[in-house]
Amino acid sequence: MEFISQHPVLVAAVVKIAVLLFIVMTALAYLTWLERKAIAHIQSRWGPYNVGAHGLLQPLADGIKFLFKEDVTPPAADKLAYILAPFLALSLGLSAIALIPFGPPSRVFPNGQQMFSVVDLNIGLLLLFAITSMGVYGVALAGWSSNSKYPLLGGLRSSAQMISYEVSLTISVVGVVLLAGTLNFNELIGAQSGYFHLMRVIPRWFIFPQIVGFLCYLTSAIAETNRVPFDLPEAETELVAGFHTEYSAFKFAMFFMAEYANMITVSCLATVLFLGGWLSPFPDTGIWHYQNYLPGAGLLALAVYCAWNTVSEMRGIARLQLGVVTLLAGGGGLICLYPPIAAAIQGPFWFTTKILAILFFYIWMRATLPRFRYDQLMSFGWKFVLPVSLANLVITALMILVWPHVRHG
Amino acid sequence: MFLLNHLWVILALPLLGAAINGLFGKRFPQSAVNSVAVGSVLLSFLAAAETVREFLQLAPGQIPWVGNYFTWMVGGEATPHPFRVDFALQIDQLTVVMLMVVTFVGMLIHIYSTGYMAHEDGYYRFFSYLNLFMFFMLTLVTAANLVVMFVGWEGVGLCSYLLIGFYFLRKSAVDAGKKAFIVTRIGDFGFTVGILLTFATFGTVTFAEIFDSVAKNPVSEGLLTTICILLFTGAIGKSAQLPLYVWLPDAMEGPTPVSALIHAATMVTAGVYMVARMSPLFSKAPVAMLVVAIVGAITAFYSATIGLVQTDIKKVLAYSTVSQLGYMFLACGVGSYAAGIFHLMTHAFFKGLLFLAAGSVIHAMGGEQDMMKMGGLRKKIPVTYWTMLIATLAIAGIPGFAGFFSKDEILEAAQSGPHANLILWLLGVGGALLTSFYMFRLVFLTFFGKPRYDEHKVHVHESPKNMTIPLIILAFLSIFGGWFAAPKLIGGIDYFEKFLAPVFASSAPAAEAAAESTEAATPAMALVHSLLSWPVAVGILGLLAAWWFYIKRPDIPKKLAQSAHALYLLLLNKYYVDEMYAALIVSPLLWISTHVLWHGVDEGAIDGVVNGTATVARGSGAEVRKIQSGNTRSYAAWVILGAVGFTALLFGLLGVAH
Amino acid sequence: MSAIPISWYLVLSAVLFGLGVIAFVFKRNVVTIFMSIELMLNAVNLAFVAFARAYNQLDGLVFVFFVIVVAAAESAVGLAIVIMLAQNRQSMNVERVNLLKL
Amino acid sequence: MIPIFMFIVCAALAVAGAVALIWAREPIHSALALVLVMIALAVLYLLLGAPFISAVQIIVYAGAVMVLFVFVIMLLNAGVEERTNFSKLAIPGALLGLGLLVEIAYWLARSAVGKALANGANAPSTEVSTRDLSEMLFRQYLFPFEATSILILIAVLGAFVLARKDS
Repeated sequence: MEFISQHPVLVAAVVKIAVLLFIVMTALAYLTWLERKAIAHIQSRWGPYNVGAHGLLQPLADGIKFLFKEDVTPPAADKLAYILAPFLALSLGLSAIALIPFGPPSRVFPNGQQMFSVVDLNIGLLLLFAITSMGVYGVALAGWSSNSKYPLLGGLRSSAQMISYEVSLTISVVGVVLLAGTLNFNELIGAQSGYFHLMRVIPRWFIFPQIVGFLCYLTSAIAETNRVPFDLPEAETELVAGFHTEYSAFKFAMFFMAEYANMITVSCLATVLFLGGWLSPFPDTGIWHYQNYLPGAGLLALAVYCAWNTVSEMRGIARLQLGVVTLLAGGGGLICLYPPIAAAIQGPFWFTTKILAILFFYIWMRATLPRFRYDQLMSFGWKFVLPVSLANLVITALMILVWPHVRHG
Repeated sequence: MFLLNHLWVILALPLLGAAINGLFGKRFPQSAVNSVAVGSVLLSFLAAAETVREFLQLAPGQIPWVGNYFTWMVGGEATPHPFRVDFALQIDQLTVVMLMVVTFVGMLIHIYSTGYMAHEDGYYRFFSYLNLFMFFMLTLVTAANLVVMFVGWEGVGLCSYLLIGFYFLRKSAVDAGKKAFIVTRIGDFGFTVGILLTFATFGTVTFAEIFDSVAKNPVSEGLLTTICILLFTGAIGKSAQLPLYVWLPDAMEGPTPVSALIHAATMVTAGVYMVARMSPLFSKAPVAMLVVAIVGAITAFYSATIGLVQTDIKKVLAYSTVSQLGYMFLACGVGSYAAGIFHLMTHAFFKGLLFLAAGSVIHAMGGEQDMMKMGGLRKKIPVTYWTMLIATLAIAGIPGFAGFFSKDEILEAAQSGPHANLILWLLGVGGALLTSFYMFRLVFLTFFGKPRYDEHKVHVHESPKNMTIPLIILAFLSIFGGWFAAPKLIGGIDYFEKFLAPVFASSAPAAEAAAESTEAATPAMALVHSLLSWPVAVGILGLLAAWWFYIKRPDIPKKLAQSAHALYLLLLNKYYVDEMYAALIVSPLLWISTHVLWHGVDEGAIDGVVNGTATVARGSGAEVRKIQSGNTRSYAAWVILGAVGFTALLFGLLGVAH
Repeated sequence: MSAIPISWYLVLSAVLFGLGVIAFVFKRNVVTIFMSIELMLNAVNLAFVAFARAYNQLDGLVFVFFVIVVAAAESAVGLAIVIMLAQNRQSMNVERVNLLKL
Repeated sequence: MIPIFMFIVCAALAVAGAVALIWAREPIHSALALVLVMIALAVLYLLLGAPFISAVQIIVYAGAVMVLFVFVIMLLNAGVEERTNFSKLAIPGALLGLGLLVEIAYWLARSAVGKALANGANAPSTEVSTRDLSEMLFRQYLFPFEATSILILIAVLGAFVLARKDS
């Protein structure tokens, strides 16, 4: 007890980590649902539909299935690495998110702890890169330890790919760091507050001065997370399933979750660095104060749609389930309309919106683009993305040298 | 005053010519080589002339005029007398004379060579050496201190070596070159020691300072004598005096222009110049001067006797050169340096002319040098004949010609000067007699009588212009070059001596005395006195004797040779001096070199050491190789051992941590 | 906050360094030997940082920076060499790489 | 309390990793052990108030260099370390290494600077700001920095030339 009272920081951190973990896990699960549905609709299919209304319970079912399947370990595998790999992958993927501030640091608990970020480090960005750079081990070890040829090839490919694109990933954001002059996430976001001078409608997000950097970042990020069109590591048509061919059951699930966790991480980073993080695109002056009610309004709208959908289309159990969703949405919406709460959740709301946008972009890509060939991938990374991001960095530095006032914050 | 401030220009020009010819001459056409070589020397001569013109306008206080260019060597600054040598050039009356002689005669001989060497290989090589020689000779005569002088001294030695051995495919030439080099080395050793002793005594090697200190604070006479004799040793070697003259006759292996320039006109006179230059020291050391005089006189007579019987035209001239040099030293020895230098100048003219003319004869004869195979060339090569005749009259001391004035002064100084000495005088007069005899013998044998060669094989022809013109110029000088001293005959002043007087001020008494001795008589008396003097008499006597022997009664020489066979052989074989040296010095040296130095020291000690080192290295290597196991980890272990030791040292002994 | 003397860090770095040395001597695989070198470098870095802390000067950190960079370069070249080695001699065992041995 | 706890944990991890590096016969395991050591050291750097260095340590060392090692090991598929004739110099070498270890440790522990406190009352508790570090790096150490960049360039070229297939 007295230990807790002595170390409020520790306690608060643990609690926040627990909450964040829960949210992220759920988000992962439903991200898979979202992806399947989105792709299905893009390809004019229904996608998951039967497990729960609109397949809402599909992720749950998948989770249970993975939990109860037999966990096979190939006899020739290198036990230590084989078991270590998935843990490494998932834990790194999740722990990276802990550095992201989801809301303004001004929002604090009574004990002075920030409300929306686990830690607020001066070198947050560096540390995030440190963690993501470790992500390679999961893939590489998995590929090697399975001691079979497809995983080895996949592992080799993906480690090479990740190393290659990590370079341009890092360099592409240095421009932003130069402009903001800090590595702290909150300061990075703070540097993007306000509007550009011309008619004061374009927010000073770094995406506008750093559009090239943003594109480079997005490309490298997709490659870094082994997503289409860079999903060479698990190129089904060539390598069965790449580095995690030999994995089954929950270990496989962990890789799966790790991939989506990484997606979320890079989306968060993109949001923080280029899209102004938890900042609203609108000023909060005059009439714009009503933007605080957007979250609530949105939820109510969702509730209305669900209600109509329930009544019109659902039958039996599904109608019950969707009804529950309706009630949740409606209740949430009503709570969010309560002014203090509405004001409080502004940051997280915008942050989540932006993340969702980027994630949808991811899914969209996957639904549309074909896969690169390996040599194309490599030459694209080294001969195009890297030089461009380097050029961007140099030009940014020169601009700062010539017109110091272009620096934000 | 430009050139006075840039004396080095005079030296630099020939050096430049030598560099250009030496580096690129191979690709040049002959004409280009000519223009470079002659042009550089010509410019050098003009520069020298301009320098002299400027020099003559200097106030007496400014003489000697020294140009100090850069500090060459410095040692032991801490000591009271640091060893400091600047590259400094100086110019005074003595230098002026030498400068003019060297550049002018040198220029003429360059021009002559363009004709003489026209058909030789290594044309550019020859001229590059010749220019280099000019550079060193000028360095020698303009040097302001002993060390720079020594540089020129050795440099001319080098060039003489290169040029004597110019036909390096002929073994005799190569040997002659080596002989010249080695023999002069012996003298140079004495010279070097002399220089060092000078520094040890006076704490400087700069002429002016040496003369100051010798004039101001007295130095023990013994020391001075030693220094002077050591320096004179150098002169003996360079100027081919007894006993080191043996290299000069052999040096005739070189091309004739070389003999003319180096071994008659300039280089061999360097010794005389040096003695004259150091006269303030010599005049303070009577013993040394006596030695100089004796050596000079004996050499003069001795080599003249050898000259009597030589049949090789150049050999005769060589011995006569030796003997004339002897006269110059005699002059210096008896204290009349001016006379010595005067004779040096006139000798440069007529002896240079003699050699060039002889060269022209050889050229005409298609390379024949033996006088016994000549004769009757008078009509065929008139220019050569007349010029050579003039030179002969000059050297024989016939009144009116250059040689008469200079030689007369020398003998007079030896007779009535302050250091006068009857025996020396007698030797000198005897030498003069022999000189005129063998010189006219040469002329008669070469140009008179019946041709003793196959006229069908050899078609004699006069030399081209560029050879004859220098002959004519030199002939002119051989006549009038001596008239500086002419007024003296009628009791006037010897302008040459007057001009040089400041240089030999310290040894003035000689000059004064010489002057007084003549002023005693009235002009007419003086004229008669000098015209009836012994030198003239013996000169004419020699002429007549030669005429009698070789024109009137050509059979006498053989009879004489048979009757006095031993003497004849002795002379013919040059007193067996070479053989004697060979027996006494060369062969013992060879034996020592072979058995002690070569087989003993070199093979035994030095090779032993070297091979021993190699053996040790190989052995130790074979041992150490075991460590070099190629096993990386063992290397690592060694590295660690080092690290441990070093850390122990760092922390434990040096106590860095505390 | 309770205090830790610098010497703890220094001793730790010494221990790591020694272990690196031992690894260098014991291991046979070229790559592993490389790793032991890296281990030694890390130990040295720790000492650098500790000293930087002790004297409160940044130079130590700058040195660490340089050490890291140079180590990266070194490992790049070294590993390239290792690849060549493995391709030419079909072995990564240093004791099989002794052509220099006579 | 917490710093000491952290230090002990990390130090233990580091030493364990180093020992494992020696112990493991599988190169990959050695690599992993080394990664462990590096991460532990990174945490120690944080304790020593050098967060930037700590991050660089992880990014460059653990994230790049060691990945390169692992990659090469996978590429060459290096099997278990083979036992060859035991080098006679290994044992003395190891002993020497231990000697060195003990020696340095002893002297360091006794050294005056060792007495200084890493943190706490009389220690500079403020952590080094990246800004100060970069100031120093790009002002005082600019030339070494440039030289290092040249070195990197050369290393890249060298690696490329070495590893290229001759064709």
